[in-house]
Amino acid sequence: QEVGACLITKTDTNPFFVKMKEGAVAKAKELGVNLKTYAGKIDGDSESQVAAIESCIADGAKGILITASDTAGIVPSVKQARDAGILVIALDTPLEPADAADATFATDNLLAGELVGKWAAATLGDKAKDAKIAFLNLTPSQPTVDVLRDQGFMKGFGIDTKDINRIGDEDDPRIVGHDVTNGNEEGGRKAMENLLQKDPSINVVHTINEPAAAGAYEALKAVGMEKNVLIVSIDGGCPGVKNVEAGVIGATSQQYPLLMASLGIEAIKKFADTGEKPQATEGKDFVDTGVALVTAKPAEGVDSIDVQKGLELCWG
Amino acid sequence: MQREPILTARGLVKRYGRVTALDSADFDLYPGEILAVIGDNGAGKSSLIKALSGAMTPDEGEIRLEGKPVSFRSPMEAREAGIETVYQNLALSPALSIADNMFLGREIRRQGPLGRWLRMLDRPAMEKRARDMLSELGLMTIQNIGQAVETLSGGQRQGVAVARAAAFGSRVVIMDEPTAALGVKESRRVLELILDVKKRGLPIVLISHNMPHVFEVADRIHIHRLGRRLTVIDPKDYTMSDAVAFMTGAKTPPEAAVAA
Amino acid sequence: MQREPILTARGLVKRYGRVTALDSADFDLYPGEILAVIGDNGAGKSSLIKALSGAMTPDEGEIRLEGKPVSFRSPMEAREAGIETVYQNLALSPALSIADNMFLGREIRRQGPLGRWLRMLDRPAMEKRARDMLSELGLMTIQNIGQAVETLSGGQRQGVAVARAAAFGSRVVIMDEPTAALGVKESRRVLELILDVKKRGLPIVLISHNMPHVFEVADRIHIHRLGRRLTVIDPKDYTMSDAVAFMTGAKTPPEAAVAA
Amino acid sequence: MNEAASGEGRAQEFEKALEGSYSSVARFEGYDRTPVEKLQHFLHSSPAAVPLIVLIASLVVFALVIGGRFFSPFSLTLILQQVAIVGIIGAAQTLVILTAGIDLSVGAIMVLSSVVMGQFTFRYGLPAPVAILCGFAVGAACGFLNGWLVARLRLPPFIVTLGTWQIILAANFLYSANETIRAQDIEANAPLLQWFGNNIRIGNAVFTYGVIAMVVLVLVLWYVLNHTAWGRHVYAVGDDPEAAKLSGVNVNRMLLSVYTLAGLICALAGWALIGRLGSVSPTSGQFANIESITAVVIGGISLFGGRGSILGMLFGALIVGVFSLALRLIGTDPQWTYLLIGVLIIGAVTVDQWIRKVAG
Amino acid sequence: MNEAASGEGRAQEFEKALEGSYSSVARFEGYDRTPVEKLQHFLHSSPAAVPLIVLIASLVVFALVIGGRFFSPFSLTLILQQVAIVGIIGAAQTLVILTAGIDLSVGAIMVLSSVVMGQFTFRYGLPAPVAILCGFAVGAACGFLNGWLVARLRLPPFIVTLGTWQIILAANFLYSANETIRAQDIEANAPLLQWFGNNIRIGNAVFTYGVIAMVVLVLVLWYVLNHTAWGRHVYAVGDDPEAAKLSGVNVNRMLLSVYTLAGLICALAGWALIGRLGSVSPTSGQFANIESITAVVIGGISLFGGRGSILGMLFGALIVGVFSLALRLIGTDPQWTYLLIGVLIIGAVTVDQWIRKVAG
Ligand SMILES: Nc1ncnc2c1ncn2[C@@H]1O[C@H](COP(=O)(O)OP(=O)(O)OP(=O)(O)O)[C@@H](O)[C@H]1O
Ligand SMILES: Nc1ncnc2c1ncn2[C@@H]1O[C@H](COP(=O)(O)OP(=O)(O)OP(=O)(O)O)[C@@H](O)[C@H]1O
Ligand SMILES: OC[C@H]1O[C@](O)(CO)[C@@H](O)[C@@H]1O
Ligand SMILES: [Mg+2]
Ligand SMILES: [Mg+2]
Repeated sequence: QEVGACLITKTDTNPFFVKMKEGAVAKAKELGVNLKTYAGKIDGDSESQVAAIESCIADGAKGILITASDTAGIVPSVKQARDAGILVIALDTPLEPADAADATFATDNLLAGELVGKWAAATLGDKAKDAKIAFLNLTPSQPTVDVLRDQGFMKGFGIDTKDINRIGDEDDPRIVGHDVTNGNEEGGRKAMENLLQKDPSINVVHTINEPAAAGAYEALKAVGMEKNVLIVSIDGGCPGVKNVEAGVIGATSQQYPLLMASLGIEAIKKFADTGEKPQATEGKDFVDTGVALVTAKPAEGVDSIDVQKGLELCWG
Repeated sequence: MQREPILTARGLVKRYGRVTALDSADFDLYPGEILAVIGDNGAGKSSLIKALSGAMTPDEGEIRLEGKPVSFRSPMEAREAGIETVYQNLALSPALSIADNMFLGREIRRQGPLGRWLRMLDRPAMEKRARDMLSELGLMTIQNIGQAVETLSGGQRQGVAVARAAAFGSRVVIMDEPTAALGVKESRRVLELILDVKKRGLPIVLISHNMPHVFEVADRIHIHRLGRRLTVIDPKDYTMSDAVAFMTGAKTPPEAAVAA
Repeated sequence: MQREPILTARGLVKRYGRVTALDSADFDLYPGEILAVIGDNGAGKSSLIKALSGAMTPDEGEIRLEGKPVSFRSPMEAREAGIETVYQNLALSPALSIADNMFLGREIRRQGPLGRWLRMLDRPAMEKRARDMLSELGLMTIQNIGQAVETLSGGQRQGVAVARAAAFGSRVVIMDEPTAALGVKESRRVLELILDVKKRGLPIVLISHNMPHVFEVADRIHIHRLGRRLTVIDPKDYTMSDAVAFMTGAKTPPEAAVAA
Repeated sequence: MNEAASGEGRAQEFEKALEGSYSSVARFEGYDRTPVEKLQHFLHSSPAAVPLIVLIASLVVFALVIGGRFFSPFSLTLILQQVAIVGIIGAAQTLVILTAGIDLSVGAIMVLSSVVMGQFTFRYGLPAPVAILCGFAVGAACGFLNGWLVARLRLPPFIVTLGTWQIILAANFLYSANETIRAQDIEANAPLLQWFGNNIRIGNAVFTYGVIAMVVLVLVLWYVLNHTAWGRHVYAVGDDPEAAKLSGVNVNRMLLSVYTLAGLICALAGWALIGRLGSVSPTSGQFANIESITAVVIGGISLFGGRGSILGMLFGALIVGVFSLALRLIGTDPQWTYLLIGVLIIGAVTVDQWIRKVAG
Repeated sequence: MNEAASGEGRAQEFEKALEGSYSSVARFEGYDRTPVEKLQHFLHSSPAAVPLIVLIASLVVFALVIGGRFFSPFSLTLILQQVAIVGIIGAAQTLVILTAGIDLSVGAIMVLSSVVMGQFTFRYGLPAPVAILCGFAVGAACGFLNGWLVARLRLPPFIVTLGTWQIILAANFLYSANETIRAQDIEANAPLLQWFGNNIRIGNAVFTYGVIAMVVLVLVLWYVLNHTAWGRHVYAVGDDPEAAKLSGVNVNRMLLSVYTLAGLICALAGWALIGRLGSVSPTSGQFANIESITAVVIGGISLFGGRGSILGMLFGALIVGVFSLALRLIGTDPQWTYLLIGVLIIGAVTVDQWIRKVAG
């Protein structure tokens, strides 16, 4: 009997999820898994994800891969699926609490943030102490990825995060502000414009992902500031790495969505065949799919790979 | 004719933006009479009627019903006091049935707990009474009392509106141009209805631009001009020409008439 | 009277859902005459007029203007052929100005490139002509030709609609119950207008429920009944009673009359 | 005075001719109808019939195409669960639309009410029943505000609720500080909040209390709308408010009560939402206004007010639910679902318009 | 036959009495007005005045409160940039709303058009000008579809565009396969797509071509609406379609042309959107329908059609832009902006309603 599986992403428009889906579909075909894919209407649309989980239960799926939009809100539905004997794996974005899923295959998002934060601090050198930093975050509900990356950046940059589980409780004067982007270009541009108005001397921008970074860049370019500002991001998609090459983005933490997807499909297949659940990476509460800092201007004391290598590893 | 008016108004004023629709208007209706109200377009006849029937609240002035001051804040209150009105635009709800329309705002509830606790309407009772009312008024060519008013012809609708007023009016019935859009035959039928209602002892206020009709049925004629009562005349004492001349300002009425 | 009709219709049929509004209706209008159309409510008079003026397309039947078959797909086309209509509901756009309304659908453009290339309207020209038309018809109490029609009284609106039809009609003017909601004075004014138009040589179709008015101005009377032309009579040969009796089905018209 | 004298006699001379004419005010035509016209007439007189037929037809088609995975007690009751919130909100929307209004703020009221229920329990430590009552009070207050603006200031409902939608949603985010209250915490400390998540199982069929609430609510409102004076007045107000007012309906009071009741129902939906999601999440319900309007429209209720049945709304919501689940089970790209729902919406009004011709 | 004979004489006896009466059909009252009434009257006759006053007042207040950071050429032109897309879409929305319609699909048409412009260039290798023309063709086709459904099938615009919104958006996602086209690729291979992102700088003021396009578009449409026959017909159709039709306006053709033109304008917005974002992203424009309706409503244009000025829409969009940026600069939570916009919407119609009383 065929093994049924589901992939539920936040949206089906962000290239990251598009690739994740492609990877999962390819792997599923290879292993003879029958995969169905679902997505929310926008980043933050949790109800569509709930409905998707329910459909998977009705469909008799063996496993569900999900990148949750509302990491706390989705938990009861996940529990329902697990109670129905389905293996639920969080991809990319850990649930709250993380053990609400059977396993999490994700980038170490805190580390990803830390890497770009460190790189930015190192690149600025002495000027880091008077930096003016803008944070372009995800959605108002502060999902885990958002918190981990934002706070990770601060950690790396040398800002006191106060409560590391909460964005916005910091009082470091270098922070110009936080704004939300919904992880897309339009949101990125608007948020950047708004923060620029608050303080036109911004010289460092942390962005939740590369679509948001692209929008932020347009905003900076429109006011002729693109040269004076360091943009860092997270994703490492091919367009993003090319942007690193072109100097649009200073550095990006590369993630490996294809790996998340294929590992996820394999895990479901294995679970269906043997009933065995995946094990977390040593010392972490999730399976780390790896992260690498991609930059054309390596900085002292921060491990990184160059653009060439980044392009080899990139997706999309 | 008994000299104690049943419905009176003194000094009614109503302004709409730049227009003064009622300019200190007076009004008197006596028991059992048909009082016609005539006047140019825009003289304020409909406004007067709306003030008397609670459809509009005048800015100033006083209304008395059987000598007691009243101030209706809605048509509902006027109806509860026994004043029923057929408005110029009929005031029927097109999608509701004939029976629903006739009982709108005074529905009959079921007897017993269904009615008391679940407030359930007594459809059969309302339909029966509606049918009775329409037949009493000779309007029973309508086969189905449950059909929507929008499926009726103009004449039938007029019939429903008039029947509703005639059936429920316990003190006064007011009709604003009930025949304006009607044909010769249909108008005739409505005039007969008005006389029927009068026979039942109810006083009627009739607004009309049709002089022959007015002179045919009215006991007294209230002439409205520029937002106020110009005079009241007895159709037996004056000709239609006089009435038209007063109403349009071609002639001034004699002082005496005003006191009529 | 010249024996070549200007506007004719044969066998017009129009069905609305369950209702047959026109049931093989005929119609003839001769040059220079006032033809009254009378009939019960719902007889199909307005439907007939709508078919003749392009406001509605009949399901069957043929219409001829000066002997040539025409089939108007919109009121615009009928107007272009010289047929102007005053509809029962006036057909004015409340928020637009008097001048805009009078020239709606036949606006005057500026001379020269502004008009040719930028299609700019010639407001002053239209306002001047509108003012002229209204004064010609004795309607010039309106101070401001640029004011919105919704600020006019019912009588003034009627005046604008009638003036528009009278001014632009080059072959036929049709009026559907132009006095239904009007007072004595206002009705009189409209009747005079109709006679003025006739004096200018234009034939007029007048629909009315007011028998005295009809008998006063009509040269011939088309009696409509149950969706078709029952007969056409000469008001000099028949009494109002006859007309009413034919129209309501109380009497059958003599064969001869039908051929009139 | 000869003229007055002649006026004094009964009718004008020519009116005497009427004596021989038919005595009825107007006649009715009752000719044989064609089958199509009969169908039109039947559908016209039973406004919920079209959506019901579509619902049954789509169930049958998908059952044949997909088979047991779709046509099982589990899946069918799952549709009910997925539709429950929209169905409850749709009931509120129906009331408002029947009065010829529209309520864009339903989703916002729902979320704010659920947030109040949650935060009052957890932030201020009120007992759950009290917090729930407060949630209902807030829902009713929001509805009352809408009603007041519509009835008293006579503002168009679309604009009023476009405004209050933004205001209520913003208030919700500001008040909740975007905090999700986690399901585990609710389960541990205030399980009453999740009450509507409980269920009754009959074999594989799962009926959550939320589903039952939706069905009961719709049936009660159906009764109220059709068999009480208040209900008839809702229709009358939507049909022609001026006529309703002159006929003795207190239109302002009706509008106030309808919007307030709609607010209360939204609060109920907010409570049921906690049951469905487990948690209290201030970001949920983003599409509730569009989804409820869609259900109402597919259910054959006129946006111009005064026409349609609340049962139609329920069928409309179920149709959307059936299509969504079935297409997901077939495995089509979810975008096809949206596309099809768009087509359904337009199809529904086209049919409706066709039926309505019969009234002409 | 004596009756007929008497009918033959001129008027009925009693009508002779008219001879001494005033000869006018009706009179006008011209009494002294109070200042409040004069104000009402002025505002009534200049529908864009209220939003303009609000705009200027808010500029002044925020300039005083925030100072140079807000009241600088740079900031003020930034507001223009942020408002450009909504302003263009709002122009399309204005046309539709003036005909008493509403278009919920504007955002979807915009995005689909921009995706077509991008994909036709990159997927099929068409030259950019051709791809842009194709984008316009698609926009016009979508608008035409809306217009056809509204004009021919006589379906309510709200429902039609609720349906086509979903259909067009789904088609957009399905067609684009959700691919974003990167800004750098566009810059390298088809810079024409980003043309509207170019700008003219005057000191610190930055005018993008998109901003200029918006202003020119609004001015052109203002001219067309007020000084051409087509424009007057748009108002007439929205005012009373039946009357317009009987007065000789081809209502169906007008509706078709209005919706089609609206589609074309949305395509223009799609092109301008590429200029603003640099990239082509199938997810943008999700709120364009609500934002454009908000601009129209704050701009004092009646949702019932036939009343208002397109300049009002522009001021409405700018008011929202000013509030958004100013509140950001003050540093309030962005939710306060939404809340205030909600209040503004309701305030705008309240004022409008008050002004309208003068027409009574
Ligand atoms: N709701 C309203 N808003 C503004 N003006 C009004 C309103 N109702 C009436 N008016 C104005 O008040 C004046 C009196 O109107 P009213 O309807 O009372 O006249 P009428 O005597 O009934 O006229 P008609 O014979 O034409 O029915 C008119 O100038 C009318 O335009
Ligand atoms: N648009 C329409 N839809 C449905 N039925 C219609 C429509 N127009 C007219 N009818 C019906 O057609 C019949 C004829 O109507 P019409 O308006 O032509 O009558 P009429 O002779 O002008 O009556 P009146 O004297 O009352 O104006 C009526 O039964 C009417 O209800
Ligand atoms: O929208 C946020 C999402 O965007 C990504 O960075 C991909 O671009 C994901 O890793 C993250 O979950
Ligand atoms: Mg009146
Ligand atoms: Mg007629």
